[in-house]
Amino acid sequence: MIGLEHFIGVSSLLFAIGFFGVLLRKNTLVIYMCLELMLNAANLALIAFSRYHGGMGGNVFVFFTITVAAAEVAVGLAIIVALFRKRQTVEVEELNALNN
Amino acid sequence: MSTEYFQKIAETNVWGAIAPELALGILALALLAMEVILPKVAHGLIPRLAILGQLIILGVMLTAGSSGLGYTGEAFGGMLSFSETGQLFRAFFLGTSIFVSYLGMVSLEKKTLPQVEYFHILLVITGALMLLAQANHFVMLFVALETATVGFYILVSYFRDKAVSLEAGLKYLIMGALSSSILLFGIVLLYGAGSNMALAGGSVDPLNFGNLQKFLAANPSDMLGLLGMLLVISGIAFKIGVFPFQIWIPDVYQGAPIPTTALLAIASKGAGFAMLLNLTTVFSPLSEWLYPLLSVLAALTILFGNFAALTQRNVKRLIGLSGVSHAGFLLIGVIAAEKVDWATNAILFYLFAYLLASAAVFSVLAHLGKEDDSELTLDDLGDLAKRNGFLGLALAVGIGSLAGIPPLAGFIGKLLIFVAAFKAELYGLLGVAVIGVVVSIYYYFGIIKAAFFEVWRYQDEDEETPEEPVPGESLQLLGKLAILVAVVGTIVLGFYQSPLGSWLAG
Amino acid sequence: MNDFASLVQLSIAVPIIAAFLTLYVEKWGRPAVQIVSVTGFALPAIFALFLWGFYDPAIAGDYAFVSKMDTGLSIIGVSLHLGLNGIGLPLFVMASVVGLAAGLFAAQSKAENLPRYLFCLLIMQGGLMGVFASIDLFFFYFFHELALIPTFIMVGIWGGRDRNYAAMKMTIYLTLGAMLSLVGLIAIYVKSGADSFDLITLKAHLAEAPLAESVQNYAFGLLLFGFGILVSLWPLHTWAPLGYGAAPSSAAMLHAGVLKKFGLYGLIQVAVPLLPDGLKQWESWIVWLALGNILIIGLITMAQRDLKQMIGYSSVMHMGYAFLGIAAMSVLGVGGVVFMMVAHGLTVALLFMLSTMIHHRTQTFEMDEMGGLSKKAPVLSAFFVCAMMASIALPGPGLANFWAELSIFIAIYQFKSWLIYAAVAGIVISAIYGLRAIANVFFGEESEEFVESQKEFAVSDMTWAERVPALILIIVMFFIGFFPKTVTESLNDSLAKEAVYAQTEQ
Amino acid sequence: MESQLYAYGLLAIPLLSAIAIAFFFRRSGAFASGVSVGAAALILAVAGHIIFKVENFEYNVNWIEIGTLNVSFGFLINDLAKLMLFVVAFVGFLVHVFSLGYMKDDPNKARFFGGLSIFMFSMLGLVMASSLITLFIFWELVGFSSYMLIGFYLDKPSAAAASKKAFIVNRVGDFGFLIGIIMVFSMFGTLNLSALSDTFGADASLLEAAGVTTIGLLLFCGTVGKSGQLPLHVWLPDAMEGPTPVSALIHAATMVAAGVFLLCRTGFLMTVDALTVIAWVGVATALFAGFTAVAQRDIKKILAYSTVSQLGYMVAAFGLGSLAAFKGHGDAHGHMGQSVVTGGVAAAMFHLTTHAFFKALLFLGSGSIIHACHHEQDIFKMGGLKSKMPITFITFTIGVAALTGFPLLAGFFSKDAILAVALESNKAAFYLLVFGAFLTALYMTRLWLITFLGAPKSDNADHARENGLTMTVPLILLAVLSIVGGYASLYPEVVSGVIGGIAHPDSAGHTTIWIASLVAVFAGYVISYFFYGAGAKEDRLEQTFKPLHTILAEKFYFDHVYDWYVAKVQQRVATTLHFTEQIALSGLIIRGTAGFAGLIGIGLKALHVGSIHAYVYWFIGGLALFWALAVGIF
Amino acid sequence: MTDIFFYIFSILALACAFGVVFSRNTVNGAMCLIGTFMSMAALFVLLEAYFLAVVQVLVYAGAVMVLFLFIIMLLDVKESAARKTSIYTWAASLIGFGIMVIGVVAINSAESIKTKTANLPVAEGVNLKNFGYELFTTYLLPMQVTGFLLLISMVGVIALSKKTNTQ
Repeated sequence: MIGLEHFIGVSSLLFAIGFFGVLLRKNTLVIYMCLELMLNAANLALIAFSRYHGGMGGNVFVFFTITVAAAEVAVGLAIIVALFRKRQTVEVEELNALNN
Repeated sequence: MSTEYFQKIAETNVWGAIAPELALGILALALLAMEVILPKVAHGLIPRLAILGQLIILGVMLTAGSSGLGYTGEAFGGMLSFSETGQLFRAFFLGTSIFVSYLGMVSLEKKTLPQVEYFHILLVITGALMLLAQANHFVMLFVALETATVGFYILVSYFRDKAVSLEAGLKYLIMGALSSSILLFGIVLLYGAGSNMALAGGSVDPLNFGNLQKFLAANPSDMLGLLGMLLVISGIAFKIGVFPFQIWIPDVYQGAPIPTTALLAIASKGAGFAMLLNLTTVFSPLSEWLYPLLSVLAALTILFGNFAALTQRNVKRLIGLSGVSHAGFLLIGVIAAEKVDWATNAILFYLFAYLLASAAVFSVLAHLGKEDDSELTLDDLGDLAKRNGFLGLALAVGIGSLAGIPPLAGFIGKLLIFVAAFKAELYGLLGVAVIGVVVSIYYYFGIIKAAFFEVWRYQDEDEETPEEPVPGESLQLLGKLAILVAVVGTIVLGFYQSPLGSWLAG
Repeated sequence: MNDFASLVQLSIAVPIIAAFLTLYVEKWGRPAVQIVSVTGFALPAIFALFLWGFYDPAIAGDYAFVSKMDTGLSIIGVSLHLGLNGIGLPLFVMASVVGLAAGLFAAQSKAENLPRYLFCLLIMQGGLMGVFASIDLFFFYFFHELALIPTFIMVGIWGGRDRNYAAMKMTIYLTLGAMLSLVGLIAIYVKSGADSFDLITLKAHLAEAPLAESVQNYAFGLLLFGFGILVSLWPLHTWAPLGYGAAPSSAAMLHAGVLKKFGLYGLIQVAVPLLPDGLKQWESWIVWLALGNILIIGLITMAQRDLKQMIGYSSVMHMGYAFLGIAAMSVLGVGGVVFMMVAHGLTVALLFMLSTMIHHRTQTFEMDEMGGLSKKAPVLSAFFVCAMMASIALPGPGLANFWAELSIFIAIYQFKSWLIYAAVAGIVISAIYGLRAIANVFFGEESEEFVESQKEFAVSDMTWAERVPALILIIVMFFIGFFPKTVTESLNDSLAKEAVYAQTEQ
Repeated sequence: MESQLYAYGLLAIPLLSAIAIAFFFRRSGAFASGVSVGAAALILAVAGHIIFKVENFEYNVNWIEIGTLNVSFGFLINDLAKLMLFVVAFVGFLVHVFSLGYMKDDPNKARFFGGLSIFMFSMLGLVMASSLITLFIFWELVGFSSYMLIGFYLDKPSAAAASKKAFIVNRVGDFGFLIGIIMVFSMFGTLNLSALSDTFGADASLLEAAGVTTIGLLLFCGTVGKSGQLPLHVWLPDAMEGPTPVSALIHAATMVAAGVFLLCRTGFLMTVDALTVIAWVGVATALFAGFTAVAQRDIKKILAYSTVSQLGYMVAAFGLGSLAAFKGHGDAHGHMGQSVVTGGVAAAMFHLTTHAFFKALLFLGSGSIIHACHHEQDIFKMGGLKSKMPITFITFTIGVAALTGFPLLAGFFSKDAILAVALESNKAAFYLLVFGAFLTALYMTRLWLITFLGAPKSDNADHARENGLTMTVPLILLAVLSIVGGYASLYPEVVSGVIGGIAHPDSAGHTTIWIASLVAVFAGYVISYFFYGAGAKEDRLEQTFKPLHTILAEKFYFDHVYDWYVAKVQQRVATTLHFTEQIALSGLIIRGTAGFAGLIGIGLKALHVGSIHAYVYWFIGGLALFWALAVGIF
Repeated sequence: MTDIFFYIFSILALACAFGVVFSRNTVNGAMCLIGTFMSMAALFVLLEAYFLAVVQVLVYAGAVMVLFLFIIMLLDVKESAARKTSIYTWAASLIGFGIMVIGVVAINSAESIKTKTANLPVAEGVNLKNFGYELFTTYLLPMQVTGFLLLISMVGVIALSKKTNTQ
């Protein structure tokens, strides 16, 4: 029988994989995708909790997180594009003009 | 779930209580509208209108009543909870916003960038932060926080003609999104724990602070709750700039436009503490873990911020790192608040002092900043006192207050925190704080030194340096007024706190 | 008896108001600035002398001229509580007199940007007057810092050689000292449970329920080392000679003469009466460190080649006696210390002033490069000899210093008899360096350097503008030397009221 | 009129004079000298009134009160004080008058006379002081005025050095003196002289109390410093850098004798042990200085060492005499009570008085010579002054005779008084002192022979002429006193309380003393005459006994030892400490700490590498840290 | 049945997630992410959150990822072959991942996850009407704020991208 812990396990693994991607990848766009993955992982857990524990709260929260994520993506991509226009790169390692 | 239930909840939507936020939203929209309506020549008026509007809101809010505009307790289906502290935070954010608006006006005038959008977003952020401070529910908290954060992303990268601004924006974006995910996951875990009806204290709406606290009180050793708390705290730590989530601060502060830097430094930090103060109540059943954690963080934060700033020459990075140490001091206050009731007031006083001092400092930086203010170093402050005494004085007062030197407001802030810490018997932290203060003197003094002490060096060398155009001379009346408010406020609050007495007197 | 309380307030307020006026009247030219600033210095002196005349220990009770005002920090039991007792009054008067002399000297100096220089000095003066008139510990500390900050700025801007390093070192050192003592004061406040920073309340409260011994120990330790740094207790003194060497003379006068006494005053008025057991614990520390001051610093003073640094070291050395006197914990010893604070304040201020006058004539502080000045400036040499003799407690000009040292010596002998040999050896050491300085600077043949510099400008004797401030100091010095009862009567009275001092008096 | 008003007046006169000179007559030397000399005359008059017309009295007024310390300012006028007052006022006045001539052409005349006035003020205060502390204050003040006057010739480095030395060496003595005072106060709770003497008088066993000997010796330290006893005598010969009238007044007649005066005033608390030490220090000083004087060339140096030697006599007299008094009472603590006067005090004070006369005479005479010889001080460059300066010659000769103890002159009697007490208390001391008398005769005759007889040995000496009346009249007056000053019965009744106390040994002793002293003195004359010859050009001792002469001329290397100590020990310690402080404390510890903090700062700063990845690692690290803290790993 | 679907979609989601992390081509990565989102939508369905599943597909897979692909194409980012991920990055990332996995284990071993009510509660997320009621009563304020959030992100994107007249 698939229970709550399975869903939570998948969700938290997705979160971990997303974090892993953020750590590993150098392409800003991919990093950003991984961040989206992490947000989404939270959604899965929310829905799972909501389902197994009852109540609407989790579901409604997911609605908000999706909206927030969408807005964030829009803004983030706009920044990345603007930066690409200036620097012609999206590689993390080349974006370190600000240091020390 | 009957309609009556929802009806009852709908009745708790007391819009009057959030009139300031509403007014800010309307003002924000009005600014956009005005850009369309007003002729191009009059666009310069818009920032001034924004400031004026906010001043009016602030004025009305302050006169309308000391606590929640007459409302207390929960509202909006438990989303908000009005309290005196929240009211003060509202005033704090609004005040910050006014100063940032002024700074934005100064900085944007030098630019050929869209202007109105900046103020629009700023106002929305402020509104969101004001709600955040009164949030009583994690959904509200998350949404308000994200609204503000997304706004910050934009404002940080606002100077898109400069690569550093965009780079800072990107860094902030990624770090911010990461921390948001962590925060969100933490909330989810709390939700997961608290919604479990099988456990004592479980409820259908565990994201409500009250409910969550009850749940945690019933299950203080619940791993999920503990993990959730840790993740939530780390998300907030990012906002405040607490070790080890402070690492992004110098880069972002350096790259961001000065008004945004100010906003980040003041409002973002304030928001973090507003949240933290609320959440420490929520997490009080877990204080066994929470307070040791916060204590370690506070100590590390103070030490890191101060030591890292020691050899920093870039002014904005320096201010950023000093801000980190201030976060540490404030954190001591938060920890002390566990045992000392009025420590919350101390934190607020500290924040207000910090606001005024930062306002003074950033105003000066905004006036000094040329095309590329991200490279503003201490050397650029050289002979400031000679070039423009007024700005020099403002810088000195601001820095002095940040350094916690009497008779400036910053000192009273530190004193209150210290007394609170002593009352709460946080001796170790107090020791660290003393070290921090002493170390900090070095770099704060370095700024003063750069701005004042080398003034006459130039005369000694008999160089025929052509007088540089004095940036400060273009100070307008508004500018002078703004700086004067910050300076006078800082000084007066240093020895005469009676204006704030009603809440500082406990 | 509280009729003249407003005079106490005015003595603090007038210099501060004058400070701002000085900046304001800058545009009316140098004379206006001079008049305003000198008035700012003279009025407190007049008030102080007036209060001195009207002080009657018989009527005064604990404190005379008491006034109390709430400034809004009642949350931590702070109020602006002013008043004078027999301990504070002589220092209050001394501060005003030294201030007047320093002010007169500064007002006619050639300091660049004179109005700002005077501004700093006047603020300092205001703080100084406040220090000795504060009954509230918070304001006691506050006024000290108020006076301290301008010192750093003056050293940094108007200082001499090494001013940057000196200012920095001084700032960090003194901040550390101030922080430690602040924590100590907070400890008293918190642990006493009196919920007040008010000294009178604290005393009454602690008389009923003294602090636990462990608390006394660490609180006294904090205060001892905090104040110790401020008073340049060996080996925490290294800021002092360097700082005084670099400081502009008026700042050095006020700092070495008056402000430095804050720490001793704090020990006498606060630390020892409130924490008598703490003193007993730290007694041997005080004794050994003070011996370090007297003997080690005394010998080091002999090795100095720089006149101003030598005076700085000598002033460090004399602080050793003060610590010993306090350790003796008797009316005699402590009374001697207070008397010495007054006398030493006048003397060292005079010495710093005269050394600057010497510098104006020789363009150097190196004693090796001086010599034979007495021929060109006999009056100056007379003043200097007089001041130096006072400094080494030769009866006569230094009768006041002599009284002070005598009573301290007797107290020391009664306290620990073997100490007397070390202590009195100090007067031989001080005679050696004092006379060597006189001989090097004034006697013998004119040095090559001096002859060289005379080619550039004519060396003149002291002008009247220089004589007046010097005379003020000397006259007061003689007065209290010849009529010591004017000081000691009220002093005895107040000290006798302190149980700790009176008890040990046999 | 109240008695104390005269005393106040006595203090006020010179003080006002000094103030007037300092403030109004700095540039007009003539007025200044007039004021000062007028003041001196007035002092003489008032002092005379006090001595002759005012009963002994004590007057005290509370001066300062701190805690238990209660000091009163006041006057204690008794016979002892009156005698001293007389010496000071009289010699002071004569020196003032003499200075009128001597300092006539000095541009800094005003400063000189101002200094003299301050000195008179301080000295009178010292004499009249009623408590140890007021005595100490004036004691220091006379030291100060002496300091100022020694260093009168500002541009002479040697004068500056000498004045410094005088002051510092005196301070070393005062070190003990002050501690002594403090101990007195701590033990007896008062510093008032008469109260103390009453205490001792009431309870003789006090002399056996622990610490009293220490107190006595500590107080004696003051005397050692001020009266130039071994080993702190080094400043006195150097002090001759000052103008000669100063040497006469301060460094011969009055101030240096203050040490002896102090002993006499505090004699009641001297224990046997203390007195023994005092006596032997005195004897040693007398002999040592006598030897040293034999090899000096500078006329003033010779007189200075002679002064040291005579002061040694006085101190020895006090010590021996008081010891004799103990002996006479048969027990160790027979107190001397309020009368204060013992054979020792009497002999010491008697010699002090006569010495003041003839030594002032000799100094003024030497001043007269120096003035005439255009500030030539080397006796081997003088010679033949007998005919050129007859008055000086005659008076000087009287002075020499009196000093050496030529029969029936002042010195003869006072020295006999000393020898008498010595004989009574210690034979060895007696013979040593007799030998000292021989030395005195030897070197004084040498001085006299070389200076006055023979032919002029330099141009300066050749052009010497007798000085004016202002200089010769004081010489004559002092010469008269040097002749008659020895007759104790001539002294007015008021001071006979002191002088009258001189010991009158039995006839056997008397004979011994007479024979011994006469033999010694005349041996001195004769040997000196035959050894040096009249008007010798060279020092024969130097030619014949070179090593001995070197040791004597180098003053037994005291100065060398002190110089070595100052330069090689004291200064090096100071410098080493200074450098240790600079390097270890300021450098290593403080800068080290700062540097360490800076290093941490640089390290932390370097952490901001600017890469997003690196920052993300911080996050994961932070989460791990949180986790670790939460599960209690830390 | 549900179990099988759960395993299929969860494995698919995880695999695609790894695909995002490891794919060298950004477009492939984006496609993988779409796959993850779609699988998650399926898991939503298994959890009876139909509305959210639809939203997930529409907003995430539809709008957000299309936006991503758009930008990827627009920027035409070439994967720089020279820039190989260093061994240190790998190591550090794996350590990081390891730490996260420990967290995952900790979460799943938490007591409160295992404690359950006897019966599975009714799935309320099914009821769209309740959803609407909740959003516009209890969550009305966050809803409004979200509106502003979207507004400022729109305004922000414009501000970051629009051509200014003077440029």
